Amino acid sequence: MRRLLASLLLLVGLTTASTLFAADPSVEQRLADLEAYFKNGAPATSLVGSPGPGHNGWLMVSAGLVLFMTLPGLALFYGGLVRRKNVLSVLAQCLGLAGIVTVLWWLCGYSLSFSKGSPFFGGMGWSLLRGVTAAPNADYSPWVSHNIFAMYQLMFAIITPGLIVGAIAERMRYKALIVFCVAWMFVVYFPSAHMLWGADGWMNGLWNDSAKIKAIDFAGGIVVHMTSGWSALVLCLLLGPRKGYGREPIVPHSMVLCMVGTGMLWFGWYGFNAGSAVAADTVSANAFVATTLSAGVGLCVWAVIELMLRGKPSILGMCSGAVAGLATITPASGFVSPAGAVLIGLLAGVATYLACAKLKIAFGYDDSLDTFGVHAVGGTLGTLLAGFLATPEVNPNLAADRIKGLVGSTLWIEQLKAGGLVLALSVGATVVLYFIIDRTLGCRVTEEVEHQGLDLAEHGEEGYTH
Amino acid sequence: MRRLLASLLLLVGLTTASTLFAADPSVEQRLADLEAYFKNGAPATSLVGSPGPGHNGWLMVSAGLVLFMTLPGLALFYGGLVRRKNVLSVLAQCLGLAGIVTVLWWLCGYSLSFSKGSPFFGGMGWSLLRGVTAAPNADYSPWVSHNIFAMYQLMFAIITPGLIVGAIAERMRYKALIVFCVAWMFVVYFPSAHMLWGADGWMNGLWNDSAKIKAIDFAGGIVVHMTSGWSALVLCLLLGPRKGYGREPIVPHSMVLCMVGTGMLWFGWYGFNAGSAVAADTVSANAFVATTLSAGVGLCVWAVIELMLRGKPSILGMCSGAVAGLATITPASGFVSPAGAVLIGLLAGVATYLACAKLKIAFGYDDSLDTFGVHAVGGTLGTLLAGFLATPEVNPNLAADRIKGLVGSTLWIEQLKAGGLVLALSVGATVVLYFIIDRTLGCRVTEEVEHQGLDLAEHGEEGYTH
Amino acid sequence: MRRLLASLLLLVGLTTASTLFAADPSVEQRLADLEAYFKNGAPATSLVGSPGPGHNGWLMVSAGLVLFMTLPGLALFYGGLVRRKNVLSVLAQCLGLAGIVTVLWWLCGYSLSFSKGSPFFGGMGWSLLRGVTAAPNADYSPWVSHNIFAMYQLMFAIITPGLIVGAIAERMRYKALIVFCVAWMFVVYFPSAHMLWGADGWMNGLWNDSAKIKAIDFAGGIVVHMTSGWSALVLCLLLGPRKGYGREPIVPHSMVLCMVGTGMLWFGWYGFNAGSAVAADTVSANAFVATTLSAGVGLCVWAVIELMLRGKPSILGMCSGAVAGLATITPASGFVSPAGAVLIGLLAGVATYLACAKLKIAFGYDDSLDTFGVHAVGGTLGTLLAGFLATPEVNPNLAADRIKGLVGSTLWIEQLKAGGLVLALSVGATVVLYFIIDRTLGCRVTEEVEHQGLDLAEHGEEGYTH
Amino acid sequence: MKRIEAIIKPFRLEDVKDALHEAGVVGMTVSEVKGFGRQKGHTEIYRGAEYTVDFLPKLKVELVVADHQVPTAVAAIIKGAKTGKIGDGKIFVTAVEEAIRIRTEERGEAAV
Amino acid sequence: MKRIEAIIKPFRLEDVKDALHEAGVVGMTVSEVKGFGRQKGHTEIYRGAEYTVDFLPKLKVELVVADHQVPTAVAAIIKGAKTGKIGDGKIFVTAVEEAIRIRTEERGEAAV
Amino acid sequence: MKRIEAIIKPFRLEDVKDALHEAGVVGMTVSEVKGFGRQKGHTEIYRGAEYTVDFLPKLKVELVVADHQVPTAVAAIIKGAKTGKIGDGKIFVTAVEEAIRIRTEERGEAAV
Ligand SMILES: Nc1ncnc2c1ncn2[C@@H]1O[C@H](COP(=O)(O)OP(=O)(O)O)[C@@H](O)[C@H]1O
Ligand SMILES: Nc1ncnc2c1ncn2[C@@H]1O[C@H](COP(=O)(O)OP(=O)(O)O)[C@@H](O)[C@H]1O
Ligand SMILES: Nc1ncnc2c1ncn2[C@@H]1O[C@H](COP(=O)(O)OP(=O)(O)O)[C@@H](O)[C@H]1O
Repeated sequence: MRRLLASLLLLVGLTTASTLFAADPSVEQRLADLEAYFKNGAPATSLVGSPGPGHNGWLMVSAGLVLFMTLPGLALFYGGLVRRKNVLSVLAQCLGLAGIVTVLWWLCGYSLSFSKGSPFFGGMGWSLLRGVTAAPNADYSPWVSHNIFAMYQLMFAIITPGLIVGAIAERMRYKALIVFCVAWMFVVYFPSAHMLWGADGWMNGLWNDSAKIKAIDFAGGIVVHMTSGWSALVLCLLLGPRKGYGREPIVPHSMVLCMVGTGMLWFGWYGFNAGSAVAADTVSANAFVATTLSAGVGLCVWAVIELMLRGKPSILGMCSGAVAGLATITPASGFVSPAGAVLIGLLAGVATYLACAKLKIAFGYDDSLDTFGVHAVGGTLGTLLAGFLATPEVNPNLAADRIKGLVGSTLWIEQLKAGGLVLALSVGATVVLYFIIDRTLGCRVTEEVEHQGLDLAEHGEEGYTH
Repeated sequence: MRRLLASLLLLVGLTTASTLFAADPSVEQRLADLEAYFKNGAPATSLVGSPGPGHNGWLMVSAGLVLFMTLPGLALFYGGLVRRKNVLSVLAQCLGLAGIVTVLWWLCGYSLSFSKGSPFFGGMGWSLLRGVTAAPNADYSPWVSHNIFAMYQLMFAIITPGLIVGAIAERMRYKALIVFCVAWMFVVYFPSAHMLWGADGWMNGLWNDSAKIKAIDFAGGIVVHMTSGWSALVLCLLLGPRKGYGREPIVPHSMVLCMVGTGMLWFGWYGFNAGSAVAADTVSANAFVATTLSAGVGLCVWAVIELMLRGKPSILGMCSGAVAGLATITPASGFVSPAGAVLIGLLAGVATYLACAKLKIAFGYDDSLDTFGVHAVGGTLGTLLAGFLATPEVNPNLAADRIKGLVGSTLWIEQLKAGGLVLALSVGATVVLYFIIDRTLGCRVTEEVEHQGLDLAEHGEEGYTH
Repeated sequence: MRRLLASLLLLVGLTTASTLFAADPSVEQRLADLEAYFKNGAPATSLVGSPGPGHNGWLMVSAGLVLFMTLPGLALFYGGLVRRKNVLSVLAQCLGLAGIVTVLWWLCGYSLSFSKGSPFFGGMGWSLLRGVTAAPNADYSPWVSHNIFAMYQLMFAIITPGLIVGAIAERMRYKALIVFCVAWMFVVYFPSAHMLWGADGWMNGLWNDSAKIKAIDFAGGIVVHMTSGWSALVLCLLLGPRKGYGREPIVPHSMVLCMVGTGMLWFGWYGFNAGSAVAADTVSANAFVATTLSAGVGLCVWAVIELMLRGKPSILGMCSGAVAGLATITPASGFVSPAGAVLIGLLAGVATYLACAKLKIAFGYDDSLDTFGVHAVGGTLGTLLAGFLATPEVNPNLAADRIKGLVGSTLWIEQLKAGGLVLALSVGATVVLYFIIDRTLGCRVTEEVEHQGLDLAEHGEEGYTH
Repeated sequence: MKRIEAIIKPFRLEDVKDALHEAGVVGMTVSEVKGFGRQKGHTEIYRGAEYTVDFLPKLKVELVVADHQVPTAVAAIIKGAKTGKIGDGKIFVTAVEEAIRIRTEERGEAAV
Repeated sequence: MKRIEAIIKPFRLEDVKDALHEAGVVGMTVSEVKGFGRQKGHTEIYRGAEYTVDFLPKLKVELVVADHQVPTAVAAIIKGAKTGKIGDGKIFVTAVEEAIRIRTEERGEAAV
Repeated sequence: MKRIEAIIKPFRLEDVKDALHEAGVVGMTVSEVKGFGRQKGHTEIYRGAEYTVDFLPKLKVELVVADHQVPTAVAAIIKGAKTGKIGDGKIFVTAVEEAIRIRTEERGEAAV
């Protein structure tokens, strides 16, 4: 009797269990899904399609932070460095790019960058953000809403052309700049983003098994800093220097604004770098550490160099050093140890100092606010150093079959290849676009406008009244 | 023997299980609770009373962001637009409101707004934040600490009267403004918040089964923007224009500050809108997207209109467009698709442009910084559009029985009703309060103070020294 | 036959289960681990070593926020209060400290503060952040990456010497300040942090069973505000007043910057206080509430006092009140009820007003920007009040055996002891360091530099051009 | 030619400008100055520390006119600037020996 | 001694300074002013509200020189400041009765 | 009446004001100017680019006084402004033909 009862109970139990566990996921599977959340692994059953609150919240914050880097961070960092009469023109460029790139991204930019298509360019499947819902897309993140990933990436797409502003400040026509940037997004940014970060990207060594160039770019050394920095160099060479450059004093109208912008950039950069783990996981934590160390060390390096060479550290020097450290660690941030980050900060400080304070003077080009000197030099250096210093201890994804053979060996060659190709693309495209736009719209303001200031002439407003 | 053993084991197993599952929640229930965290569903057993870290963290961030919108965001946005001699008066208004509303909220404001009471007004049960603990209150969120929800809502209660500042800038007495706002909180804000958002609110169509008007207001189109915007219009009509208005140039003393404020507002608005899901879930993600798109599109619309009408886009125009897009999407942000958000941004840009640049000139009222033109117009438009564009695909809560019949059909009529009633309340209350305060304290500074500037006269300080 | 089958199935089931549950953690254990995440309890099995996304994300945000408090928050708050010619010197001090403390922290600062060593000083085990990985360290947090905790604490180590800047502004040599702060970190900050917060700290009443003084300091009333505030007093006494102090007007060059800094400080303080729970849990939520209330009340108290004494509330008064409320609640924030927080805000407002507006005038020392008046007075008061008002209802950790006997009884004596000892250490160390540095480097700029302004003389730059 | 220098209250600038316009004077140069006179300044208090600010913001309007225009110009300035309250400011007239228009190098009254 | 006051376009300052240097004039004092003259101002529009800004930013350069230096100094200013476009500015010359160098209390031409 | 114009170092303003007060002079007008003279400027370096800033911040103090007050006023200014170091500045005295107090329309010495 007892046995019967036992067996009966058992049967009932098992039946219940099997109905529960057959069609529906088992306890084991459900636990595995829940635990996957902690390891940033993909859920397989019950939690498929649900964003994970911790990761999702962090990515929303990160997206906000990266926007904050542009508005008002970069706008102030750059705006403080120009003359009073041109401050609004810088702000207008940052604002305008934020608006227009948002529209482009919705129209087709996100799709061209991140949807599957060719190795070089995405498809149009996600244009108008169709199908880009709040459920995670496992190609980019198991736990972050796909549409939040899209917004997060939008913020990168906004700041990248924004960086170019620094090289052409105080002399380029507003309309020409906007048109240039819109075209440049299609020719340079979307393809670069797709090649390096798209799930089927040609140079996406980290995630694409069939990538031809197995490069890694954690948060945009190539995609953000090299594209913008090298294009900026070309653009400022083609535009020519500002009137009076090298002859009359052209000094920052507000180092205070510049420093405020620097603080905002540093703060926002945590979203940029630690957010690029697309999770609040261990990789993100490591990226946070590397970012901090490189920024702090870069700042100190500039201060020390200036102390030695001119006897006093300057505010602009410290700001430049911090931003240089941040830009240079970007591609490496999620891949390198604290010691690696310190080394990168050190080299970043030295290299960007030389570029801004020596190279520019030697060659006489007018990279107004040192987009090339900081971002191209930093981004390029960081991309290369990531090749040498990346380690699977910091980022377990480097232990994947598709890439582990390269790590610690010839990864830097892949980095060089990818960097070189994107550099070539940026340079070439900028030359072509410049000439087209210069012939049609005219790239440069008139001499009189340059004297009067772009704010009044191009926007009908003044930065400050007395 | 083996069979015996098996049965024994089985029995032990089942017994263990039953002791575990009888008094304590079963594995199934515990898993369900854990999974509820991901779907932002209510936990039923083991996790009742625990905030969910991801949601809670996101709401703390969001509360911080909404505070940041006022201090220093709105203070700068508005402060930059007034004349140099009045900049501090704007800052003082924002600061003072932050302080006094915090105290009110603690005393009884939160209770009057969110505790259960009548359909029109909450009770006093939560005054002094009694009983408002760190455990979630399921009426407002299954996973966010109740007291964090209270703080989050406090930040809305701070910024709402802060918006009014824009209409009366440069001429209203400080004490009169503070007294007005304190009274206004009781007469307009607390009841509006309760009616639209209180669990038993009279117009809370989304959550209250017995709501008489089934309106929806995701993040405050009615409660924040309409109340403040319409009150602002009335107030500036009653106060009369600033001395010299329309005759001498009254131009922004620092477009730089205004732009900085705009960037901060945009950044903080993610807390405002995406935070209003009171979770880091799919609704939050959708709200984030809608917010971004509407801001970007609004910015572009103003720029394009200005480009067409005056040949150059202005910084103030782009800032206004972005803020207009943000204000207008607010009530709809957690309900509409990306396409809906783009449409809202478009209409927001056009409508607010017309209001600020044409309507105001035509009627000649002096809405100093366009609180009415941006917030009342945007908030009203967005409230109505939410009625047309809300969809359960974006927000599953719209599929609840209590409201699903209205969605996609006559919801806009509910929106009109709710908006109209709150508009009437705001207008009526403002008229009455104005006259009481004007008779007793006097609302307007003397002509001499207006010439000298409010900063010196009312606060004994100057914004800047040379 | 059926019975056989049943038994067979049972066996299979049990076997599977046992293989699963024997070596590996059981379902129960796994569930317990998952649930521990919600209660911020330590995981025991499957999730050991994994950071919890929600907590980790919140701490990354908090770390960013605390950095933001210094750069640019504090820099602006202080920078706005000095004269135009010295604004950059303040910015340079904040920037330089951010850089150098980051390097120190990596080298050995974190290790000396938080690794186990003696009760007074940590060991060198974590120097160069060796072994400080992304896995949580249970001594400090079950769910936050150890290296994120280290970065979070770095931000405190940056802002603390930054606070001192306020007392010596406009007259101390840059190099002397930096050297002073570096030495001060070793002599005052690292030991104080270790004693109060280190797992084996001598005065860590909250976590260390064998603490000799059982003090509590939630977010740095002693470690941050008392150390910096009392050192600041000594330093400004030794340095002497600024030229012209008390004779010619030395007025803030930009109350606007000061107010912007205040807003940023308030915003960032949520990371400082609510982040100090090292989790996004109930303690964090309670700290968030206390922080808000104290800030708001402190603001109102200053405004009311000024209204009574001089007829008009000033912007600087409201800013000071808010910051005073924030500084004073800091040590108590995670321990006190809303009513406690309101009381603390009230007393904070009164005490700091008296200190800044009466005490300083009476004694005639030149605490330029009131580091002593706000931070030492606030921090000391808050430390004491935490002793009276802390309650386990707000923070269950106070119910632990090691401390529960003191709570609500003689805890305030422990607070006095700890505060007094750290005060003595700060004062003594500052005197010694001052004389060493003054004899070697010289602490004070020449009279001519003081007239000309430190910006030009010490950094070769100007804050603003016309 | 004479140089007329007027120290006025800032918010009277528009009126002074208009009055001068009506009087047929077109050229003028304005600068921001701080004035010290009988008009009392104000007190600023920062965290209890009191400062008396004696210097009040004023505008200085300078115009060079032909001798015969002086009375009209002075009258116009008074008309525009006078509020009757203390601190209205002063007008000073000095002799100018030569005036040159940089653009054309014209000299004398033709240049002003 | 004469006091030469020149109102010039801001971006010509470097040229004026250099030209004066060549002409042997070292001392001068410069201030920011707003000029009103024939040169047209501009229109600013803020959210549809239009403002005409008549006052244009100019620099005022003042120098006191010995009588015999006046022609050279004036010529130098013209050389540096002239663009030939409207708004180039004016030069006014007035007599100075006394000049004192504060540091040395030297007086007269030795002081300038 | 005479117009006394003094270019002084900014941080001497309080002393000059006090000295003038003692000397019985109440009215004055002050403006911020940039001075160029023998006192050397400084060099600013921004990311390696070096700029020499020749113009130093100075204050210009203007006062119109009755003829007999000139010596006292000049002495007071010297007393307040003199540091004995290069760059102390200059005092220039010119003749004023007329002074008018706008508020009362008083003229001449009564107006200053
Ligand atoms: N003797 C003077 N020399 C130069 N400027 C003067 C003189 N007296 C007054 N001023 C200027 O005129 C302004 C107004 O003078 P004040 O004595 O205050 O009032 P009022 O013009 O009504 O007599 C002062 O602020 C100052 O700028
Ligand atoms: N009569 C005048 N008195 C004082 N300043 C004058 C006078 N006329 C012109 N100015 C100054 O000279 C500047 C240039 O004059 P404007 O008439 O615009 O052009 P132009 O010098 O080419 O004739 C003006 O902006 C103003 O500052
Ligand atoms: N000839 C001059 N005309 C007008 N201002 C002058 C002249 N010479 C000097 N200044 C003013 O006087 C200031 C001090 O002159 P400087 O030659 O540097 O020193 P010092 O007064 O000791 O001789 C200069 O900065 C300038 O503003």
